[in-house]
Amino acid sequence: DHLQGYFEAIIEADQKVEPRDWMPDDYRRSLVRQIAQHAHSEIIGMQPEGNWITRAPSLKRKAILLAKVQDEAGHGLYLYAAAETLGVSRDELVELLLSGRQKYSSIFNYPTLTWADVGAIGWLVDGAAIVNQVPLCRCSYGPYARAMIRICKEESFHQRQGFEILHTLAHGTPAQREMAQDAVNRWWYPSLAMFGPPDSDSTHSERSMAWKIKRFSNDELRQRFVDMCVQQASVLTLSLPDPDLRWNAEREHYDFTQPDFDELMQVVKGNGPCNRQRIEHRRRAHSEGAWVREAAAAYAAKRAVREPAGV
Amino acid sequence: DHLQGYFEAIIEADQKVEPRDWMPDDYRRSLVRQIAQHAHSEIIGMQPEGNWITRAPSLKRKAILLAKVQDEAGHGLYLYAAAETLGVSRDELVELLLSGRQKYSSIFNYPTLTWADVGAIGWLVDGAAIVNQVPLCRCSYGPYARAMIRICKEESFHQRQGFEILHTLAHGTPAQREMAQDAVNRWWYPSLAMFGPPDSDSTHSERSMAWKIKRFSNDELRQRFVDMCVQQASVLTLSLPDPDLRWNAEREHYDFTQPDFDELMQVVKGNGPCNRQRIEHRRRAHSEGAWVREAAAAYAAKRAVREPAGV
Amino acid sequence: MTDFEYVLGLGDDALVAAQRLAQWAARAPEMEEDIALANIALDQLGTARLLLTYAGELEGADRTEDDLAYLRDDRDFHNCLLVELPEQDFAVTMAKLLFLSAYQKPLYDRLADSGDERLSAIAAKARKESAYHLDHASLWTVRLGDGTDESHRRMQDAVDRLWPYTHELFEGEHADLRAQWLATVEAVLADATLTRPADGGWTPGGGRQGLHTEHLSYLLAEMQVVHRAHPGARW
Amino acid sequence: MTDFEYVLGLGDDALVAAQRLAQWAARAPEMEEDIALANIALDQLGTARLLLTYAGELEGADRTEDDLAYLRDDRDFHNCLLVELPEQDFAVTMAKLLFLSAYQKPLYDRLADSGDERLSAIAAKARKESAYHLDHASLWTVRLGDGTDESHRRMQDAVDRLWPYTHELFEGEHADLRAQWLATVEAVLADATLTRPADGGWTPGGGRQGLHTEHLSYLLAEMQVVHRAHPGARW
Repeated sequence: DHLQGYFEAIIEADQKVEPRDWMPDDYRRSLVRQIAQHAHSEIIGMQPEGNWITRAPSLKRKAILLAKVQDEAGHGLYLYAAAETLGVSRDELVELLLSGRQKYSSIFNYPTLTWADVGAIGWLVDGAAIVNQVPLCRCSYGPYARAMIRICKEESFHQRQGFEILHTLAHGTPAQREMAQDAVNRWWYPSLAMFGPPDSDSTHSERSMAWKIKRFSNDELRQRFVDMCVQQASVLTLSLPDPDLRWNAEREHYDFTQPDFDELMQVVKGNGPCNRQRIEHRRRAHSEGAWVREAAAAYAAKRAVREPAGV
Repeated sequence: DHLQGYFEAIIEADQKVEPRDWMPDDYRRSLVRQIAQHAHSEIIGMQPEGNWITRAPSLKRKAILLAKVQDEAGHGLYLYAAAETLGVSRDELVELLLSGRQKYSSIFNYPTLTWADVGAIGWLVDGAAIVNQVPLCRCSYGPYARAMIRICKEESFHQRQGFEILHTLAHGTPAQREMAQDAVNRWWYPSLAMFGPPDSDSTHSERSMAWKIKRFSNDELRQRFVDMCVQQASVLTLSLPDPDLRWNAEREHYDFTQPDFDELMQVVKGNGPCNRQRIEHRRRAHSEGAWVREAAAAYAAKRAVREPAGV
Repeated sequence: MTDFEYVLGLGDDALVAAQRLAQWAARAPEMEEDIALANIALDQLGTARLLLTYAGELEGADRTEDDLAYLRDDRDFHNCLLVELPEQDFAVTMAKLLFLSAYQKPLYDRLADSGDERLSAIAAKARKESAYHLDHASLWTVRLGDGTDESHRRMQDAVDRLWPYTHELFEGEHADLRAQWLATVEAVLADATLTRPADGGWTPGGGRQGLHTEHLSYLLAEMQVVHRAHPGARW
Repeated sequence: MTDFEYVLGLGDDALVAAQRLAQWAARAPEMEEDIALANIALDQLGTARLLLTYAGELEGADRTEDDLAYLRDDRDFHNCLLVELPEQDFAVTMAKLLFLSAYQKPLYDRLADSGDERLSAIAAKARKESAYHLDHASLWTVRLGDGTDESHRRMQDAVDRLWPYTHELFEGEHADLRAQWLATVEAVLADATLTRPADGGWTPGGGRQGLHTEHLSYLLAEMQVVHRAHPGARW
């Protein structure tokens, strides 16, 4: 029909779909799911790094980390706002997160065990996020694409900070260097798994590609990430924990060992090391803050009565 | 009358008054007040030292400190039991503590700021307690006297442990030595104040002496403590923070500066550094444990129904 | 010349306040507040770094901001007790921030006009931030005080508990700032339908002389653990 | 010869359990329980000291019990995750103690008969203590499970939360102890009118390889702070 045709023409022409435009229900649902999961990931992602703010080993690093975790809260807010343009409220989405009906990125279900993990998350996890997200800046849905532009700019800043932490550690005392290598060893495969299941098993990918929500396949992005990391690891003088990692001159890419997708599925299902901790933490913060939100609402209601609009 | 005469004869003959014996109401009240205050002091006194159990700098010291704090709980229990022989229940007394109507020793309203405070409390505070308590082993009320014998034995053990901590610190690194001297400086005057107001101002003393609850005056005991500490301080190679402390050959005692009794009165009135913290801690432990005590009572009641006595 | 310990005390106030505020990261009552508390923590931390660096220079013993932050024990910290108190309750956090910012604002105003050029530059930057902190804390104090019954009770309780600790702020040379502080705070409390606690009675102090509550050494143990485990390392 | 890391793991279990139990000092639900928990903490601490001393000898690098307790980071601790979990709720403490002592008891029984004389002597002492810990935890599990509605709910919740962590106890060479452990624990849970959680699903582990929860490094920061602040000092 007419609306469907108009929508398809916008997609075809690489134009943006905007909130006021008609869109197919599946497109809307698919976007809500993806944007919400992305927003939830920013909010849950505050925890593993937030775990080291009070223990950051220099005041400068403490300030940088605090600002980074603050940025993540900001990203969460942009993304919830983008999702709201699709007709769901932030409160509904938060409820879906807390009740476990919507997911967040599984990467945040691993623990941060040492200060070097803050570096490894910045370098690898934010690095993987950027590889995933840069194409989303050209996503067909306008509000999401614009949120991603802003977010990607900050993420690449965060990635550089993570790289700097690891660089300092790798060139520091033997204990610092060991800490850095250990963190990279632990975060490497979980970071590769961030790109999702292999293309052969990916359920939503094809349609997302057609709609230009997604622009590259999981495996393409994963390869791009590996190629990028190998270069940077050599500058860090740290190794990646994959004995089979080597340049393939024919493919003009690095060959590498795939992450353990069974482990990924376990973590997605709720059986990662920190799934319960992360969601309980979020639930506790939400429920312990309920009286504050209620007070703010009650106060606003009183004000509205006392000072009607325009007075 | 007859009972009064019998009671007075027992006191006169240095015999023990026992729970079944008649005693004047004032004697009973006075004893309840004193024993309860003593019991409360053991229970509240667990806090300042308990503050360092998790941070004790060697496993041996951790074990010793844990055992000491455990002993204090035990002393609390003996003393509440002794008070119960006078017709009050432990629950009533605990209620009087929590509501602030009965006091505990003001010494526990000072904070423990460093590990050396554990040593200073052992040496000075337990030392002062012993000087106070040894005469109570001959107190006219049997159950109290017997509790005190047991308690004094353990207290002198604790005092020696405190002395050892300070001795090790005083003969350790410069930082350790400084920590030890600092702790002694902070605990000296509060320890002197443990003997109560000067005899000229003491309200309950005279009658307690007549009843042989008390055997020496506050000032006599304070002097005994000072004389003892001067000797021991020299072994510790630590100084006592009193420039006017010197041997008086005429009195055959050390002259010393009296503690600030106005400060003592402020602390007694509730205005010491930690009064609020200590009592709130106790209240919180009590209220957070309520569901456990209720469960134990409910279970016991069920058991009593299911398995009548003798089955 | 400006006194080392004086500047250190101001820096320690800001540092310890920042550390307590940072404990809210990822657990504030709403997401906007996560951002706001992080902002305020960053401001306090920023000021702390400038003040500690300057204190180190005044001392002349080559101690950096990190040496001062990470390698002193609580007996060598000169912050007021108010900032080190634990804050598990959001009402306590807001009462602390109200009392602290209503003190820091006029203090920085004064220092901004002082003859010490370095201190004056630091204070000129910090006072703008303090004005924002004061606004934020005032807003929440009013919302909570005039919100629900529960929030009123919690906010009043926080104000009552913390009030005694505010006397320490005006010890010594800052005594005359109390009038302005009281004017600010009393107006906010009145707006918030809260009762202004009576003065007198218990007036805890000692922080400026390194005599702290039992809470500070725990805070420092956590703050310093990584730095101290790697002596001499760069980060 | 007995493996250094194996003995270290047993010692770390006992040490971390003792540290968690010690946090109850002066805040147990009743005074008698303050004494009992201190007793159990002292037993665990005593066994930890013997095991760490022996581990140090096995290693042959002249590390004392204190070197091992105070100068390792969490990545070098080999305790099971169960003991490091926070325990603010008394029901959690009792569930942990039930699960731990029902494991330590048969384990020490076995080690008491092992060919390693040192380990055998340590285990012979420790198994008597474990029997008491098991009695104590069983008694409370039954009281709380079969007490009030609230205590039943809390006790069941604690059992459910901790159950997944018990799988790690039976990794590797201890696998065959699980049958005895289950028999003990199931009987207590039945007495307590509690539901025995299902196996499978989530089975967290990694503690024996030094991969801990985020909680352990905080516990160690507190435990080690004074010792580490004074390198080389005697106490």
